[in-house]
Amino acid sequence: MTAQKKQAEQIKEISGVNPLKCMKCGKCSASCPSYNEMDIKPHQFVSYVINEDIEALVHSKSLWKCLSCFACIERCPRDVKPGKLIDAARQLVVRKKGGDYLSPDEMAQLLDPEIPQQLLVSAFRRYRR
Amino acid sequence: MQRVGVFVCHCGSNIAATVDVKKVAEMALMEPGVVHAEDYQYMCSEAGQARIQEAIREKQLTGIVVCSCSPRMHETTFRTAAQRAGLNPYMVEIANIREHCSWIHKDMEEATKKAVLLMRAAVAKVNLNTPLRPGESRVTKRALVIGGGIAGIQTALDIADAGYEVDIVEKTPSIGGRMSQLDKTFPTLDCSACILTPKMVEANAHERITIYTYSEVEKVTGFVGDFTVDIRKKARSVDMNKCTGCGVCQEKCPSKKTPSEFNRGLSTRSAIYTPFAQAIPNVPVIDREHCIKFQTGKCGVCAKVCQAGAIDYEQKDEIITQKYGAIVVATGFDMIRLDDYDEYAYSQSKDVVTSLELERIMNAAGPTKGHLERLSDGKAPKEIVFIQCVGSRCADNRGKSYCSKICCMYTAKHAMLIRDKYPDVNVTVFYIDVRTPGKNFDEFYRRAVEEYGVNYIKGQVGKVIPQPDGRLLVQGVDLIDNRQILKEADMVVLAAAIEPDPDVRKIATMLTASIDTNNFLTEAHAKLRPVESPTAGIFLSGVCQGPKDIPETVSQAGAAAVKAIGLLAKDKLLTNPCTAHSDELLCNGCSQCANVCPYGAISYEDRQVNDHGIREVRRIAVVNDALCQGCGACTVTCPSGAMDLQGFSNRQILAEVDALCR
Amino acid sequence: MSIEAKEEFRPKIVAFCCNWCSYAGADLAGSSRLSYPADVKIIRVPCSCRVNPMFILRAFEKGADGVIICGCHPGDCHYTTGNFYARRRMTLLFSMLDFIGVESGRTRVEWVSAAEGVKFSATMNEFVEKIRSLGKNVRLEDLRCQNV
Amino acid sequence: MKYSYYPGCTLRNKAKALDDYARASALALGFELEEISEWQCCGGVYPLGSDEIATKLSSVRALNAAKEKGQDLVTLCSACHHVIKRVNDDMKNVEDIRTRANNYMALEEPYAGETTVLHFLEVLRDRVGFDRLKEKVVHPFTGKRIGAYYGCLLLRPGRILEFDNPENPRIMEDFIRAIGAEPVLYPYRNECCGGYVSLKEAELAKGMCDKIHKSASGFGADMLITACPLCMYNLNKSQTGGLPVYYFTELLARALGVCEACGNSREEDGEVTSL
Amino acid sequence: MPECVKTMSQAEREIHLMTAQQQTTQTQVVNRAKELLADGTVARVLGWKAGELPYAPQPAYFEKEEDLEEFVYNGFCGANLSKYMIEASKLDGKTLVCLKPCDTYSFRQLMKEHRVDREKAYIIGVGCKGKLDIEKIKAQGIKGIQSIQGAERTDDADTLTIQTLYGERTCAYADVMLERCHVCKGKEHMIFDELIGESRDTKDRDRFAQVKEIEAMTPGERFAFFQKELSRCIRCNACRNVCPACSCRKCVFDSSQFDSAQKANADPFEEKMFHIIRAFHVAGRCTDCGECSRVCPQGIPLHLFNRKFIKDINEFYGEYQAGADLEPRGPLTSYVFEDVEPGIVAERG
Repeated sequence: MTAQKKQAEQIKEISGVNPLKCMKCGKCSASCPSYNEMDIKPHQFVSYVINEDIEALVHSKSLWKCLSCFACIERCPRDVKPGKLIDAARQLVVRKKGGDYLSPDEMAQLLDPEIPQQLLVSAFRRYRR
Repeated sequence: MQRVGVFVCHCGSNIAATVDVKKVAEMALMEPGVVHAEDYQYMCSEAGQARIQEAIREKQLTGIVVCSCSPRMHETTFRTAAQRAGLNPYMVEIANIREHCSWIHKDMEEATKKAVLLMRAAVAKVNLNTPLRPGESRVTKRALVIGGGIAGIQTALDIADAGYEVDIVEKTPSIGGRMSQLDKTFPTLDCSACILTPKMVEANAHERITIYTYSEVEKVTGFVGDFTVDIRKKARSVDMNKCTGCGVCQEKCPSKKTPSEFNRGLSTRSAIYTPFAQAIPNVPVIDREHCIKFQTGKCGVCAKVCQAGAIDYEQKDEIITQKYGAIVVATGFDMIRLDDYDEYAYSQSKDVVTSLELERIMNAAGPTKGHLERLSDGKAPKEIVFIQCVGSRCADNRGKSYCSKICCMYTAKHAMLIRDKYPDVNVTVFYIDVRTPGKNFDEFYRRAVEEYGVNYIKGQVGKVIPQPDGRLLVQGVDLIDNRQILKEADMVVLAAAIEPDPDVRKIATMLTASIDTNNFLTEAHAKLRPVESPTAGIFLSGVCQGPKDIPETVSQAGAAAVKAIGLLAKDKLLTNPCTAHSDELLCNGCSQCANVCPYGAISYEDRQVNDHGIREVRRIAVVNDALCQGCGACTVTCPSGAMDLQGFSNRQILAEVDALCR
Repeated sequence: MSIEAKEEFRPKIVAFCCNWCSYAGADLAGSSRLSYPADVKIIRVPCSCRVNPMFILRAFEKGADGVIICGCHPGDCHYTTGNFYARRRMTLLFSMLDFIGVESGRTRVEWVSAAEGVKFSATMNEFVEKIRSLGKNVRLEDLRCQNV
Repeated sequence: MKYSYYPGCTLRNKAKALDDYARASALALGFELEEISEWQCCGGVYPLGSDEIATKLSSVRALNAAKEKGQDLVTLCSACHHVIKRVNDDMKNVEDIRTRANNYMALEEPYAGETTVLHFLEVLRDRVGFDRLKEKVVHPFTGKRIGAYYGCLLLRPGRILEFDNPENPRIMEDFIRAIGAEPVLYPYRNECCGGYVSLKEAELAKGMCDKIHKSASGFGADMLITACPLCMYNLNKSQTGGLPVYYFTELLARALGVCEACGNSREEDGEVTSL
Repeated sequence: MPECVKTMSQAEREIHLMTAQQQTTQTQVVNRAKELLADGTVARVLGWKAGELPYAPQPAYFEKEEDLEEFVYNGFCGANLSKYMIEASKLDGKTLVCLKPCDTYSFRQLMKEHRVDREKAYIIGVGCKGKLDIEKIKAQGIKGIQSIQGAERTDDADTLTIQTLYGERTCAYADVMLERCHVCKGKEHMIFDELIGESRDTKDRDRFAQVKEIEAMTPGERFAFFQKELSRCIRCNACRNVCPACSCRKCVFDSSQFDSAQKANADPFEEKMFHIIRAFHVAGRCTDCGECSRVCPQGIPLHLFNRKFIKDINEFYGEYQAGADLEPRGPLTSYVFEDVEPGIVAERG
């Protein structure tokens, strides 16, 4: 199995998503509140996984722009749920050594007194191994 | 003991090249009961058949085995040949030594050995064959059509024109169905009423058509050629014979707040009403639930104003029992409810409407008298957005898995009509795919784009966001330009999925007609028998079988009519003699077999039996030959072996097993 | 090399095929010249639901080494529901045979449509291969004849 | 009536008010929130990777603790609610996760999703009933126009959370009616506030919240209520719309007249009281 | 066997017996049956009468009040009388029938199959605290049995006292219960006109434990196990005759339908397959009453076949208890589209 294929399989496994179910209606992209911030758009995630171009996916800005608001998951008519693919790709990055998106130093700078704990907890959960 | 003849076919070299046909014939003579065996170049040829017939006559054969191609190919040929020579056609068995032997094996010895085994199995079976005679059942020369939409009307007209009596049962107060609610029809833009009304009138006037409106099928018994149906004619509270259709009662009725079904709830109607002006029959009904007289006992205005004295508050439901030879289901469709699609704000904004509601808005007899206006404030819209595939092609549990088929075309129609009549209104269509397979269909869609400037955007809408100023912000995506779109609109039209009328499930159960998970009736064969139900004598017309547009519905209605006529034209029906039979001495009457019978062919009766001197009344399974199709499900369910299948009896199959394992 | 040349084991296999799908699928395999071993012999039944467990046991009794039942795919039955019942019956019967120690590989159900000539042939090849690997069926015959 | 209660980390700290008011209100409404002992942080995000187990265990512990007491588990923070309800669904319906989680946990009796998880609002709706709540209100917010802000976590995925219609919810609106105010329906009430990304993508989150404020004030809301500390934080950061934002429990406590009982009151208390 | 050594004084035992007798279900049933015979409600009583041996009561009809003196009801009345109601349903008048909780499942299953007439039955649901297996008593080394006390008691006393040629012995009630009572379906009667006596749920074992044990064996071991068991079968048909589900007017093995009749001697097939087919024919209808194993003179655990089917049915198609309802369709006469494929058997390995 090529490395690309393996990564693609990994993404499918982590997410539990079958990208082949997608009918390319774009409802995910139509629903996404972060659409304009993303370089790879939600509806394109499926193609990247099918084409096994996971490198592009994991280097995409979109991973960090996704709000995990589940709008795409809720509305997907094909039960594909691109949000899960994005999350899986993010997992792939942070599970790698050195893949942390957020360092404790950086964190310290971002802090403001009003920040609720859950934001910090979740940021660590989402961005770090 | 039978006198069996075995005929081994060379099929040119198809069989003979791999199977030693002479050897097979030679071996056949050693089988019990075999008194004649021969081989020939082409058994199915005239000459081959003549040889078989000659042998039957000369050797007084009581059964024959033809070792040849698949029975699916020539069983009928050989049965007919045998019958002409005076042999019961069910005394013929085929050993398939071509498809199942010579064509798949290369080694002559091996293939010959197998051919001999197959021959032996067939001989063993034919030794146990008994002459079977198809039963006969009579045909009532009258058809029932359930549903009075365009499908039902067309089917009824076609059957009636062929000279048979037809009854239409329609549950609403008028025939006409969904088509009567449409404004214009694609791809020709005819006025729907203009082409439908004449058909309704014709059906009403036809001497061989009886229309029962405001009526429902309540009970169905019997079988192909001989159904007995109870029809409940709901109390109309108006005497059909006296009413002149003047309409004064509807005008004067003080209860006017009931949502109009015909206008999809966009306007109201009186409690005594005809659904629309061209209704047939043009006799109103009193909706007792909303009638002041029925609810409070006080009122009676309609009776007072009716000069014909047609109002009859005492009228009761009436049950009509009628016999039919054939039943056509034409129960049609409705749009799905959009409760689960709140992201499109259907329940939050009056200006988000379904396509069928738009039909009513566009229609001169509709709630806005045909003016295109927003239902919230009556203002003329400047921007209209259409959203396709709302609830169609869904793999989630909110919608339907299928394509509703008609939406692409009617949306193009709507877009075109709006642009034509109101050139200052911009029309945008969000679509996933535009599906236009049909004569002049793609051209029609292209006209919408090219001549009428309708803006088609490939991409779905995620959310419709009502704005404080009453406009609607449509958040969608353009997949080709790869950008998210925020579009302000004054109206949004949803192409909601269509689904079979929910009542069809009830009707299918009564008819024992099979139905799929989406409530569409199943056809007997998807390709070759598309207008017949697997249940004999039941035919399918229109959307009850699957989504289709008007031209398709009308063609299918005609096809269903022809199938029904084909049935009604017969005086008697020959029934398949390979049916199940219950041995009254073995039957326990335990009712297990009826549980698995897909045709409702098994019933039970208390019968006096004489079981070796014991005389007693026993509950015995009885198979109706006309209904039984011979699947054999009952035979395996029966623990005592009382139920057996003619032509494929337990002993016959066991004989084959024995011969093959010898 | 042993003195007796070991004769190749040719199993006896009975295939019950429903008339509407699988028998037609077998015909298609034939007309497409998709070969499978001659060990397989087909018995035509109207529907897979016509197959009585007695037939299967009888085949084993008479020396069959494997029995396969082929019918329309679930949902496609010519008689609408026959194969659904067959499926339950065969599942339970096979489970019972397995329970008493008869190798589960000797029995099989396969759904083959009239269009699946390729599948029919492939299934039969596979099944024969399986039975060959299992060898001669002795267990059912021996069930009650314990060597004393 | 006693419920097991999972407050979560934020309610111990930044959102103490959300917690205090809820407990006081609960007592006034005749039920008690019994904090489960030694709860651990839920992690704040539901691990979407279907192979994640360890990150789900703290939720399982909380769920099992409630099961052992034979109580329903009540949550207040949207994030905790989301995580715990979804983990519970996994434990009930996903065999693989159930098996592996139980292997880690080594409980006396395996946990298989027996506990019912309720959001405080669900308790109000399904157990107390908004009609009964209405009867208990002593200081109704008559004349106030309040916009409910749901956010994502309470509603989606609708099929698992089964909290309310995810596209057109009404539970908070019904709540607003029950405390005597007028709910303002505005379309952005179930859109994301920017949630998790506000740490690193502050601008992005601000943009989201601006839309929410604008939409709500456009439809005439005087204020917003929320159940989520993170939403609260984000909505407060954006001041374009300028609507004040309150936890729904603050208004509840005020309406029930139990504010004073909460002791540890915030500055805003004065403001709420003066409403 | 330390308990067996323990003996009661004669006086103690007599007192014990007397109090027990006052409360026996037997007495109550007899009294009630007399009333019902007298007022014409029923034409006959179907129950048990003492057999030649103290532990072998036989099913019997009683048509007169005085006949009822012979009526017995005790721990050895294992026989399920439901099946007798098939014939009794053809007689004039109602038959009073005594059914234990587990027997009522069979009765309901027979009702479902239109084999018994509910209108012809007056059902007295008799209390049951588990029925006894004489073989298990004998296996305790108790021989020369003359009489047994304790089997008829309805209280929770847990010992049997047995008079033998070699003196008095005792043993624990629970140790000598029929296997089926250890997997009791419960103490509720599924159908009755009136109830007499207390019942006890005696379930203390996993019903499928032995099936699971066998499933865990290798195919070779399984085969050896059944070969050993079935080799003892003498085709006496006792299992078939007692089984309430095996109620065919004429058994398929006795008819010519499958060429299976009159060939038994020539062809061992029938004997080999008899039990498999019998179990298959009752699959989905067998209430697991355990009568087949109870009556087998060779002690073959025939119920294992039925239980294997029940276990599979529960696993594949959802929990099902024959006779628990009157729904006409059973697991083999219904289906769902998503049913497991037969291939699951091979997959399970």
